[in-house]
Amino acid sequence: MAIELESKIEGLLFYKGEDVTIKKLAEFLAVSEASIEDALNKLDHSLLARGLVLVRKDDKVVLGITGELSPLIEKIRKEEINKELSKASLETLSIVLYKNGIGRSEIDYIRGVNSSFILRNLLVRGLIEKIVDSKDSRKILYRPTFGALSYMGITSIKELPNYEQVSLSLTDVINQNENND
Amino acid sequence: MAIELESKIEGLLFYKGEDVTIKKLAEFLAVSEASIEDALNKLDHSLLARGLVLVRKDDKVVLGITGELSPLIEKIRKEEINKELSKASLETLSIVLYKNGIGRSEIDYIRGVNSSFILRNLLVRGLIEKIVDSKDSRKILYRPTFGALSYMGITSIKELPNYEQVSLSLTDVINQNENND
Amino acid sequence: MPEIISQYKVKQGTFEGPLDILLSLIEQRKLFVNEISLAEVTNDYIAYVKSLSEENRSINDVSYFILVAATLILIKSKSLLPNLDLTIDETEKIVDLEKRLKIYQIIKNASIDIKNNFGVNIIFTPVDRIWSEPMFLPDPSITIVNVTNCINDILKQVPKKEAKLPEIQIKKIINIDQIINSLTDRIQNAMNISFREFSQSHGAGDGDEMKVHIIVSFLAMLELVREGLIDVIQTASFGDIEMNKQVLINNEE
Repeated sequence: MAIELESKIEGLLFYKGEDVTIKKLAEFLAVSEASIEDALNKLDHSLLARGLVLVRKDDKVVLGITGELSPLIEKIRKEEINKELSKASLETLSIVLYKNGIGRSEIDYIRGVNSSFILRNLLVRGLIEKIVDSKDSRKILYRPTFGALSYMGITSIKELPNYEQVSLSLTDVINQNENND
Repeated sequence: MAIELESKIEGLLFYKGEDVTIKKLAEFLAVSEASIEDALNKLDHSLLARGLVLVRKDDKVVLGITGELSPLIEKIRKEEINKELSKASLETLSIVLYKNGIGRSEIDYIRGVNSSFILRNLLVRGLIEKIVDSKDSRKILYRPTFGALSYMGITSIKELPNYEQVSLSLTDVINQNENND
Repeated sequence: MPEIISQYKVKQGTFEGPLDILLSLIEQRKLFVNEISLAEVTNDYIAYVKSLSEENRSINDVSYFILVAATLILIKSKSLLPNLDLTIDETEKIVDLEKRLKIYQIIKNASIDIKNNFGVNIIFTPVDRIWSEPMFLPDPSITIVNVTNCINDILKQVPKKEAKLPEIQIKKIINIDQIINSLTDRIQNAMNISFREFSQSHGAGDGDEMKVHIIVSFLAMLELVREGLIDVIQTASFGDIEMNKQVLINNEE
């Protein structure tokens, strides 16, 4: 009996221990990206109530240990975990989480202060990462990392508290002004 | 809903990635060894037709990848070996070379990004190694391997150009960070 | 109408920025974010900014607070002087501040949930896990030259301590108290003085400096209005604000 695609993905992600792009998975397993997507959904389902979870973000996936085991893992971990978030970090991280891809000037605009120091801090902590804006290659955007999702104990951005509602109201407010112009 | 014992074991073994004794598992999970044995049987069963397998040897267990995936894993491994060193890896290696015995958070601060995966990559490639901080046993420090030094044609880091001066500047940067906290 | 001493004291503790304090002042009053509530909190906001410049807070920070104060003063002036004509630019600034505050409010509320969940149930990935023994895999890029270039680039990019000099220069420009004193003197000497004339008489140089100057003068003027020292009269024909020594000084406090 040939092993199912989702089990192959599981083994592969288990081996890697870090995030892998869907594209790379398709390449390794010599199947289409659509088949990978399909198999990932199956894997996600088969991991329910198990010790492992599939975390997905943008075009990448990673296998992690379910958040319910967090206290146990923390106990056996050697390095200490920094759970502190200053007010400024919390504010900035929230903006990056709910906007998922936002430039520094927009962050400064929302916060009303310069955020470069805080952004660097969040980068160093591995909670956010820089990407190049697909619409403008000169522009740098910030988005949350897998680390940020991990700390929140969620497997996708959509699981953020009140994600839909917060995104909608943000869009509403932003558009509201444009209509006024 | 409480998570089942076998799922806890699965998560724990996934995190460790090395063999763990039944005794140690019982200790971590605060249950009897008999319960562990029982849960291992269940886990073994639930892993059927999956990408992972439970390997038992004497009084130890380890979570591994099913043998059917060996050709795939071999392929990935080969690719990893042939992969050239990224700019970020070289950057990180340079820091470890010039600041012999440096912690991850210090490297992160100097680079302005999180370096966890890069450090892992350098460890796997045998270019750096971990040591325990003599001042704080909870802290892990990184230093270059002899292999890395001899590959560069030197026998001691002191032979690196401007070693003293650069090392001092790096120390300055790190201290500055600590003062900011 | 004399201003009532505010019952809404700014809570102790640092605010992350002008929007943070502004929102907190509005929420203390259980108001919605709009022009009316903004006008209502203007005095408390300015009192807070004044206390900031007295503290040893980075002038860079304070300048952000002052920029928002300028817009607030526009809003407040509009509510005090209904026939005050605002330029398109000024109107846009008011709309914009309202919008920013609304966005900030959404984020602020969402961030409470983020805080409560952060680090509670962490999904760990086995970053520390390494399969098999390390295999020595060097790379041709590992050379003394490359490593040296790398470390030099890194040292260049490392964040430097903030330069102190420019801050001192800005400090001179935006000391609110100084301007209040000077304004008081001017009023005592002359019965009438136009705001525009006043703000120009400080002889600020380039455009940016000028802007900060006008803001601060405006702030100072508003402060004096609040303290009942002067009247603010809008003369429609000039579109400027005239300041007179108040005829009846009814309140010594």
